[in-house]
Amino acid sequence: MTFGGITAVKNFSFHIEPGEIVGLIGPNGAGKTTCFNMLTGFYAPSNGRVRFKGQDITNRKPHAIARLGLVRSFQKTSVMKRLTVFENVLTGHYMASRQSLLATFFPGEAVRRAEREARESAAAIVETMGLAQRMNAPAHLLSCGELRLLEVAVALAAKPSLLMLDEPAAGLNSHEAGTFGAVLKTLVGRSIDALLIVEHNMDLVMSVSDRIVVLNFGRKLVEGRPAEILENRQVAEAYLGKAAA
Amino acid sequence: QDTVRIGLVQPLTGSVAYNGKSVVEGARLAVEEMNAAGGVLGKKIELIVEDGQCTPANSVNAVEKLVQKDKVVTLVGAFCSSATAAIMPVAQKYKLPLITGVSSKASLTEQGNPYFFRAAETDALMAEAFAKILANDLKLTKVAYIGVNDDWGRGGVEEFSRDLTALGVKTVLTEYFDHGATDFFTLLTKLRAAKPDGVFVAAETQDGSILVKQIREMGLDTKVFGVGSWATADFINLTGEAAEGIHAAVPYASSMDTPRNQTFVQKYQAKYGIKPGKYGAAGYNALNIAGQAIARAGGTDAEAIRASLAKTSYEAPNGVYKFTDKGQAYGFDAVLVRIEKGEPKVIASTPVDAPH
Amino acid sequence: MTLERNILLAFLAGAALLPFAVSDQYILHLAIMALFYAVLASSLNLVVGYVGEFSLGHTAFLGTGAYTAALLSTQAGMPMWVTIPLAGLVSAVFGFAIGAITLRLQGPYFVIVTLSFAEVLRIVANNWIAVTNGPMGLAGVGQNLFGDVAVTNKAGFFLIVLGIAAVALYLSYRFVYSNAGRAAVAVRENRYVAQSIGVDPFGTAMQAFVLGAFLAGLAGGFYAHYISFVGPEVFRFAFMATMIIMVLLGGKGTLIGPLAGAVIVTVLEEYLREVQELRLTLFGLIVMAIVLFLPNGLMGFIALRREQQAAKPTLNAAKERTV
Amino acid sequence: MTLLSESPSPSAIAQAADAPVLAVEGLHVAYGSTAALHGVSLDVRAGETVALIGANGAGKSTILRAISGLLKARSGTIVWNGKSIANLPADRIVAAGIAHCPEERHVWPNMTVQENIALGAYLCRSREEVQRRIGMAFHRFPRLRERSRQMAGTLSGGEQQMLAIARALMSEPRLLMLDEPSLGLSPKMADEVFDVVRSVNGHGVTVLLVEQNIHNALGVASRAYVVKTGRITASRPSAELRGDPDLLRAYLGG
Amino acid sequence: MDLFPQFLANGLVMGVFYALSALGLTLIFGLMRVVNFAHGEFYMLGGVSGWFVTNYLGLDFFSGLIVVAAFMAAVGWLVDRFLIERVRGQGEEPGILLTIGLSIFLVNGTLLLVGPAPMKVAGAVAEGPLFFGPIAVTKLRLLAVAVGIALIVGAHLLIRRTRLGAAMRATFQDPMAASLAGIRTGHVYAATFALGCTLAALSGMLLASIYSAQASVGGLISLKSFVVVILGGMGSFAGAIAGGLLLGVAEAMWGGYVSMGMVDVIGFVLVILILLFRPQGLFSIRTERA
Ligand SMILES: Nc1ncnc2c1ncn2[C@@H]1O[C@H](COP(=O)(O)OP(=O)(O)OP(=O)(O)O)[C@@H](O)[C@H]1O
Ligand SMILES: Nc1ncnc2c1ncn2[C@@H]1O[C@H](COP(=O)(O)OP(=O)(O)OP(=O)(O)O)[C@@H](O)[C@H]1O
Ligand SMILES: [Mg+2]
Ligand SMILES: [Mg+2]
Repeated sequence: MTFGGITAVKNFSFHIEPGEIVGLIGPNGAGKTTCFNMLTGFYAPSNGRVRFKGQDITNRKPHAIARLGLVRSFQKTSVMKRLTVFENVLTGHYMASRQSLLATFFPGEAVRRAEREARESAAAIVETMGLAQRMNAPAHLLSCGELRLLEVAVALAAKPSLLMLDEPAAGLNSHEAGTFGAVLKTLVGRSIDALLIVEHNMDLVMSVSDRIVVLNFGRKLVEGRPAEILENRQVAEAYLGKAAA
Repeated sequence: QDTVRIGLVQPLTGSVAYNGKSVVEGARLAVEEMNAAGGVLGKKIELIVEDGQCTPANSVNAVEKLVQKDKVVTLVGAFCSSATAAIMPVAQKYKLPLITGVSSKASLTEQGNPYFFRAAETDALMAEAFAKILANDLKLTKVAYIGVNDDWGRGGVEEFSRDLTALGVKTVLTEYFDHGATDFFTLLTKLRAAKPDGVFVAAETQDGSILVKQIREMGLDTKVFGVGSWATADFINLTGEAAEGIHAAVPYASSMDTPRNQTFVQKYQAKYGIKPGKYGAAGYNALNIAGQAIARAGGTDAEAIRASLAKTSYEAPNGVYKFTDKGQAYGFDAVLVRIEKGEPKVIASTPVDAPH
Repeated sequence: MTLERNILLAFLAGAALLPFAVSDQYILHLAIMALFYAVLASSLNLVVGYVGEFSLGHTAFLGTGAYTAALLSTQAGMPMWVTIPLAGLVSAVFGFAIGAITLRLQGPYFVIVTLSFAEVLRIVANNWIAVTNGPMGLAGVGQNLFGDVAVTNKAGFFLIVLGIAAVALYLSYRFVYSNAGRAAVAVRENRYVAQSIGVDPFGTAMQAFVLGAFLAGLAGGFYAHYISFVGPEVFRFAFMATMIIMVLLGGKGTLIGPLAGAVIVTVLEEYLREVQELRLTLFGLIVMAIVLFLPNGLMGFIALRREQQAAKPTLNAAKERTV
Repeated sequence: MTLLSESPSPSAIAQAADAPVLAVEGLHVAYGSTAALHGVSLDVRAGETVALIGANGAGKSTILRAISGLLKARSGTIVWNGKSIANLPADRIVAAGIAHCPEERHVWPNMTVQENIALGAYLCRSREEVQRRIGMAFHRFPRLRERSRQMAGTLSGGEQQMLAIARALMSEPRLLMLDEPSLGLSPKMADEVFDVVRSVNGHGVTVLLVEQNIHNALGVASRAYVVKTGRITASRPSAELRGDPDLLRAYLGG
Repeated sequence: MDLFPQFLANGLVMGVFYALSALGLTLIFGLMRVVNFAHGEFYMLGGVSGWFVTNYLGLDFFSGLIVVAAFMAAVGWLVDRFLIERVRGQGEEPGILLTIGLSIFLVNGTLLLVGPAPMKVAGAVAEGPLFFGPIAVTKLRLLAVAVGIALIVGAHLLIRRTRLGAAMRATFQDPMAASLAGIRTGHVYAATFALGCTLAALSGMLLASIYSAQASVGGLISLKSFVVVILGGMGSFAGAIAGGLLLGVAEAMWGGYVSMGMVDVIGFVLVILILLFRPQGLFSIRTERA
């Protein structure tokens, strides 16, 4: 992937197994978000292929990829600001209750049942993410941190099999990040099959990830278990700085 | 009701408002005169003016309001033929006489609507009246036709080109432009290449003045003649020098040399500060025709008014108006004018015959 | 949601009684025009309120519907029950074709390209004399409903337009409160999020756009028969401006808003005939005043009041700028 | 919790030391009809670095916005250098020497990195001086020099964050207010940013900081205010908080 | 073929006129993102007040131009402070409704005051034809082209090269960040609106001296100006020139070689075609990313 001469991601390969939480870290501008954008069809990679559940999804439209079960969040806070928290999450259930145009205009029992289920599920997800008190508050009234949680809730509502989160804990304080990490861990295996997380909060990444991939200047630097990464000299130099020292 | 109400639908806003206002001015003058002379049926005439914006929907709105709310006994309007076409069935449904002083689309009187009367020339009648004079006086052999792209402009071009062609005049160019266009250099470039010795123009004041001006700006000295309200002070002022020597065939010009017209011009000028043009006269005539018909009918019964309208013989500033069975006016004079030293000079005058 | 539904039902039921209660033809005429505009405004609202893109070319569908009905009636002598639905369908096809091009654009580009389509159609209607009769328009559109049964009075037309309005409101209601409607809102609010939860922004927008075109086409078909004359001015911006004022004044993104807007504007415009020459000047001033005092339209204002009374936190959502 | 009773009144602290450059008293702020701050008082002394910490949605950002004039105060006073600046428009407050680097970056997306930085010094009329400051910014953030002609909207999250900080420094303020400066920065980059904050502070610039990364925040600040649901509930020296994780948890837990 | 030079000349002259009359909109719509339906009415007011100052106050053309500029700047400033300001930041719809209301008010108010008749604005120079080989133009047209180009270049330099220009761009992209940089955003908005209004009025007066001024010209001008601004890509002055010239030349060629009747269709077809292949207009780049 290149932008007007700047190569953002080059020759990068990795894979995720079911049941796994993988952390993707790397210095600013290393290409993590770009990588997300390529995996989910927002950018078209100039080379290489993306395979998901055995299917080649390279160059597919973002919504088509989402429908296969690959759902992501965005680095820049992105929610539907004028809807309430509940409505945001309910909208997230779009895929589960898709229906034909005919059914839209002349709804039958099946449609009504799907609607009911979506509402119940939405309420449950809001609960899980700890936003129950804010259930009926319009999203624009939320503070930065709460918005991050809401984004994750919307993504979860889409019932992904692979969830990809881009800096979900940015804006949470150390304490809140800890709670959030615990929630994430319980999700894998229950609501979702696997999780790919980009995060600069080292405590969080190290505690939730089964495996960590480090990206630097658009290439893979190393890959390994959290403990191995922490010990890696290159990683310390490029990424961790004094924190490792 | 202690007045006799007549409803007038004209465009008072939008791009033809300019002409619509003139009709209203003429109409007001006519009503004033009639009321000064005692009104009709012993009551004053009340003129109720509504804006129809020259669109079918708005004109229908206006008519519904005039009929239902104001209970007018006769309708006058609308300006654009499309708006008139839309209000004709409404008038027919309510069985109210409808007089237009302007709309010139030939087919209007062919629809078999017994309540509709047109106190105006059609393009066909004008062409018939003047084609020969023009061809001879201007020594035309090759003519270009330019018209505004609406029913009136297209009608004018078609009728004049047919009659002139019949006289052996060749057509070298026919073009239409949209109302509101301001730049004609491209069109005139084609005109220059076609080398006509006369150019026929069907355009109203605004488009026409700019067009004629630009003909001269392009350095063309072709003879210009056409239809439209050109025999007016406004047109001549806007066009300036370029207006000199152009010819216009109009149903009315303030310089028409009859006593009736002189009093009309005088009164009009006293009231509005300018000389009347074709539309001012149209409004004046239409209202007088309506008023006289009501007076003759002896009551406000619509059928009676309709019947008496059919027997109209109205002495207008520009001759005598009568109606055919289909409601088309004839008998009045139309004139050919030439602009000389900023004044429209009548060079030919001929009564408009009934269509055959 | 149920509140909105009940208000709509009550409105339709009340309206159905009108021709029996009122004999003044002028008032009936106004009621017909108000309902005609209500259908138009609701159809525009589907695009503006639920695709979230501002279409200035909605007259394309009004005009297509009007010409379709007028042609079918004058050329083939078809009755209204055939021509009006066909007008809707032809407009829907046009909507699909135009949407395929325009819906790939956003913001100002969408605004202007839709306007361009309407203008192209207007110019074609004005010049394709063989079919549309050009600026002379199509006069004498028939008024028969079935076979030879003609609608002769205003009450009849009123019931027809009421039926069309009921269809329009029902379809809009179903769409808006469905999964598809939520998807459309998602696209409006945040395109990226919508895509990431599996919404096809193009497809969803297309649904709303085509539905809007269909309803506008129905309205156009009705217009042709009611006014009995169709000319190129049905494509003109004047209709568009009226529709916009109705939708925004009533409050976009709600079902009642455009309906209320249509009724208010129709009545206001007629009422202002009282002030003669000042009419449109005053109308312009009133429109401006309404924007200044009710920036989110009537429905926005009512919603705000309801929230305030419930002592809930309120804040102007739009103040929040997303950059 | 009874934190309120434990906390010494902020003004008591101020009296003990030299007079504060920034003094906020009884500040009430609301978004529309929703109150967000209920009488906040705090002081910052010249040359000090003070942190605001607290849970999500506590009102930290709101305090900064009120000081920089983005939000109007319902009531209360804000005194800067002895002059009241409450309810002055934001541009006047910048002119008075206060810079605010807002949450969520807010770079100008359709301007280049260079233009973004240069505009940070909008009030400085000398071309040479602006050039000098731009050089300085590029020196502090070499990554931005590499991208100087790229449109700011296409930068990565972290790059935008650097740009926002660099831009805030361009006005060479006397008081620098940073809202979550390390947000989206890699650990190494965050360290570098805090080094910059330290060095700026070393040149006598007063710093008011909102930061979620408590470790970093307490590393640079000498003192921290704890904000909770629109009120200040405590003011503690950093060292004390760092030494007492339990106390910290009590303050931060939502 | 010998018609070609004249067609081209006509097209280029018209192109500059189009660019000129769209200039105000480039600022207000292109940069400021207010979908300004009253643009044509500001243009119209320029023509009408030009007629007033030259006819009633007896000023010569250029002094008149200055008076009109000052007057319309004040109008623009007031409109922004008292109307646009109130709905700023609430999305584009209130602005659309507001400017539609304003345009209805201005047209009809003007109709009431001066009536619907076309008005003549005395030109700065004589109107007779001028020949360059086979090409006919008039002095007045050449003058208008020159003034038009000067205004466009001036506006371009203002936006790209001056402090005020930078402040404008910053304010429209992110007003909050702009005020935090010390920019008086309220003034920037008002100044931009006033400038856009003035430019519209200047072109209105200039072109009214060639054609004529009339209360109802606004609608057509707005339409063409939107086409030009979109063709060029929002807010780019080079784009406005290119868009204007493209439109002018295309119309001249179509009108010349095909038919005059459908000339107006060209602009819209161009818009559709160009946006089909370049969804951001000719001269604009996208900087949005997910
Ligand atoms: N549209 C674009 N045009 C030009 N450059 C781009 C574009 N998109 C991304 N880049 C560049 O590509 C590089 C990678 O960006 P990316 O957003 O993937 O980084 P990242 O790893 O997510 O960084 P961060 O941790 O700061 O979010 C950055 O240097 C960025 O400036
Ligand atoms: N634009 C806004 N409109 C309405 N309410 C808001 C707005 N911004 C913040 N709030 C509310 O004000 C309160 C304080 O918000 P603020 O952003 O100051 O919190 P914070 O301490 O900075 O939180 P965070 O750490 O999540 O950034 C919150 O309850 C929030 O819901
Ligand atoms: Mg990133
Ligand atoms: Mg905050």
